[in-house]
Amino acid sequence: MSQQFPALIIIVPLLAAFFIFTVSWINRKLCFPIAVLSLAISLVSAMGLLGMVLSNGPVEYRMGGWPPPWGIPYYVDYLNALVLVVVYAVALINLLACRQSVRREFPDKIGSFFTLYVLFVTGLGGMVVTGDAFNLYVLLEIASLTGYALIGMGKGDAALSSLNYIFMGTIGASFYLLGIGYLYLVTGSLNIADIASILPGVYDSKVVLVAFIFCITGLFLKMAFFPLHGWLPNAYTNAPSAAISLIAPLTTKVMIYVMIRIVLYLFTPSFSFGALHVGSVLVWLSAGAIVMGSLLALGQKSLKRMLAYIIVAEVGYMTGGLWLGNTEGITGAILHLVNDAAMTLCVFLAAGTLMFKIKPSVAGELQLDDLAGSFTKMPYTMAAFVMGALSIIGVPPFCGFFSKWYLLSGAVTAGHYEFLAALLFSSLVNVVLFFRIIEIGYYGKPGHRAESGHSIAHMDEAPLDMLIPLLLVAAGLLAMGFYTDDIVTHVIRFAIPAGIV
Amino acid sequence: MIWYIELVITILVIICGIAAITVRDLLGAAILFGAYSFMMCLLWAIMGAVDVAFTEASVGAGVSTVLFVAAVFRTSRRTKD
Amino acid sequence: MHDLILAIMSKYNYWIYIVLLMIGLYAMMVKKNLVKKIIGMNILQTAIILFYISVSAKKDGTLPIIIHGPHAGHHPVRAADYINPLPHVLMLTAIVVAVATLGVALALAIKVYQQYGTLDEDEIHTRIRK
Amino acid sequence: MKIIGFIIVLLCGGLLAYATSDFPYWGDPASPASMHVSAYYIENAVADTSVPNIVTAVLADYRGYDTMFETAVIFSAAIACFFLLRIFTPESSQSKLYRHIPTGITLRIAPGGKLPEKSDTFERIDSSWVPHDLIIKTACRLFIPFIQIFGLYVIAHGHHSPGGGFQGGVILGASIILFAVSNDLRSTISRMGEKITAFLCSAGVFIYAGTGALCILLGANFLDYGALASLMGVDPVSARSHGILIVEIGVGITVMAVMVSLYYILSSGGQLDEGL
Repeated sequence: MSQQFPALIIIVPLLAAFFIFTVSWINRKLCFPIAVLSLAISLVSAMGLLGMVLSNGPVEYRMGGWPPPWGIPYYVDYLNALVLVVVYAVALINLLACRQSVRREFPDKIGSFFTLYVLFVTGLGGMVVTGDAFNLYVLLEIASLTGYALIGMGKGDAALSSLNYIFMGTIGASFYLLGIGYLYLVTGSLNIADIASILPGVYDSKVVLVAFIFCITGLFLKMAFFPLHGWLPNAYTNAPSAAISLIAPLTTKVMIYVMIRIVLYLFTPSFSFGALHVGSVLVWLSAGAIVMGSLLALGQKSLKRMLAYIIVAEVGYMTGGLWLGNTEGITGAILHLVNDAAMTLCVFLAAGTLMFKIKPSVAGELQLDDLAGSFTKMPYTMAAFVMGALSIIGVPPFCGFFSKWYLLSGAVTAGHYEFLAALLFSSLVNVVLFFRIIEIGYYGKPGHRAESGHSIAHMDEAPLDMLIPLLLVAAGLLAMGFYTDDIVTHVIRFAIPAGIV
Repeated sequence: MIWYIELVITILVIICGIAAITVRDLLGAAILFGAYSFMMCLLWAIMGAVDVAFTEASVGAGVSTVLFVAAVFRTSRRTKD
Repeated sequence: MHDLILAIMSKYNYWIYIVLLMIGLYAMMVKKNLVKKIIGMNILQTAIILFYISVSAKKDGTLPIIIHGPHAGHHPVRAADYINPLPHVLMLTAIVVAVATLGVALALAIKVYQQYGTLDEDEIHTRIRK
Repeated sequence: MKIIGFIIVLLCGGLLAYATSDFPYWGDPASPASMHVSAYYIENAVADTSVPNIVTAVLADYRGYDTMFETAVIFSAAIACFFLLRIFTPESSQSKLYRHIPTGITLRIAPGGKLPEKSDTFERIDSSWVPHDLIIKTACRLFIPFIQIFGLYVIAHGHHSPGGGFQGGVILGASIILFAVSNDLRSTISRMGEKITAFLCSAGVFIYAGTGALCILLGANFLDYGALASLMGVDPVSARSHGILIVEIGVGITVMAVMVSLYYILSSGGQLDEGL
């Protein structure tokens, strides 16, 4: 049974998605339990897979029984086993937390929402484990298509921002497909490990250089790297809160994982960092992304738009960490990928819970000063929000600090002091951003704005089934902080290939 | 491969592509896009990709054009650029 | 000069795909009407499909279908005289993905029209700000 | 904005043209693209799967996992359109048009008012109706059965001639769309309802993924049709060929249902009342 784990991870949610859509026409109550069951089974098999990888090395699963260059293999090593567990854990926790807000926002389309939800997670899970470059494109399309639909159903101009997301996302996916086509032209194979073995013979050809440029530009577009981030703020602000607390923590992180996989395992480090001299330029760009993301977040009035710009800055952390090219930088990038998924989930879940309870003054977007007096009204939600905020700022007991520490030490050893300065600057700006909210929430009088009409502040907390997952994630941030050393020594150290200095 | 037929179809593909973008009336653009897909299908059939040509003819020229016309019918034909 | 023409003529199919890709990209960036952008997106995707198909072409290779049955002699199959079938398989996927993206994009365009009454991006932005 | 767009496009085109200089000559058999993996497919496709059409063999067997997710892509497109546009509460803002059959007079009923749906003297017509055209309706009724037979032929004959699940499914879907365009949407929905389309959507992909899961239960890896040999009582090679046929039928059903549901939702703007 355990030998079939890699297949179970994708097949159980896929079959469940089709089953949910059929059942939604018969009895709408069954959709949620099936979705939870399918994601729970795949989370358990993902953890079992991580255990198998830790005990006896990378696992290879051949689809259809054909050997790799001819068939499509799954290649699960230390890097993607870890990311796989994070993807399914975030998806399951968010699914448990979003039941009430889904019933309130889409009363008659619950079945199709959960089908899109499970298909989105299947697309991401498949993208993380596949060992074939073209199969990665197909799974990328499933994840983005369901993401466009989930974002398109929000309030206000969600449809227009989702349409812009479609245009930018399709250009990104087509550039990635073009890059794979150019690689196929010179190597004749589509399997990542196979291409990596054939490529050293043709490193000097211009086709490989252009393939590299197009693959990376396509992925930059999909992960909203700073100059190409135009679609992210609008899309993430207007999306329904149940959908955005799934999409925000996962899409950009899995795209960064795909970039790490391609840079380190397809174009081997000797080509990416040695032959090309693009590494230092990209670190400068990442520093710019961090600074601009933080500054733009500073000037926002709406809570979700501010969090969206913080995500743009976090993308700069991870790309900068990867392109530093040394072991600390890449360890920091992988660790930050895992930590940031948890932090973003915690902060977006808290924002979703706040929007669930508080009626926003400006239609649709929860303004910062709507949070006045929210510490007294919703203490547990705000407590979880504060823990998420401290982790994003990088306060020691939380996991955000350790990944930032690796990034800082990587920047020092690589001699990129502008990246170091950008990291510190962004931490300071985060302090300003979050303490402004805490100050409004703690000291602001709920009644101090006459038209909001809140009486004396009494505690009306969010429903329990939204609170427990939120507090679970907040506790998870602390736990990941304590177990950072185990994660790094047992998992991430083996995830970095030999070529890194 | 009769190269002059291929040359004619290539020029037609590019003309249909540019026309589909520049023509002002959206229904005309949808029909021109159908013609563009059909010319593309011919180009692939000449190059020997028969399965892809069959799919492009039925999916690209057929259903995409119907979906475009349905969408233009549901929205508006007028456009400024 | 002669070898320049030879070089261009020997790879002339790749220039077509580059021209179409530029047309599609230009339309997506510059056109204001949403349906025009969707047409540009589709042209971009068909251009990349054209690139894959021109990779698979082989001089004097026949269709990738092996003649079988009683009358076909049992000579071993040589790879050189059949066209490369792998890009065809990949492009079947890409065409279906293009139609799926087209369906979702048109659904969103109709939803935008139902909300704002226009498909022109500038008019929509003025109505959002109002 | 026009100039910036133009510059970016020229930059992109220049980069691509710069790379073309290193391309292998167009169509030479020794180019790396046609040596490594595709040479194996050409030489071994008939021996492994006894399917003469190499493209169908590679599509459904060697890279069958790709095609399963491709069917999932088209399935998620149908769900996405349903999720985005479908409106269940009847929006009675427009006025409805009825035609009195004996006399041919058309009546415009103000919003809210409603004539008995099943009465035989009045029939509901679209607000943008075209004059009663007998030729198109009867011509289409004649065509549709033959189109559907051709669609089934294309699905079934995907092994030997170009064709297969996608093309056949689209042709079947197009025959139903032809009926919807020639008559009106309501009569099509009365013949092939929204529930049936939704069920067929997920049934087709369920067949595909279910066949793969069946191979796991029989001990082989996912989508390894050779394991079906014990079930079908034939040798593994022709079991693969039958496996490919089952999978193509699943794909055909899904693609047909998806094309029909996409047309239903897009042409009626989500209300499934008045279509093209």
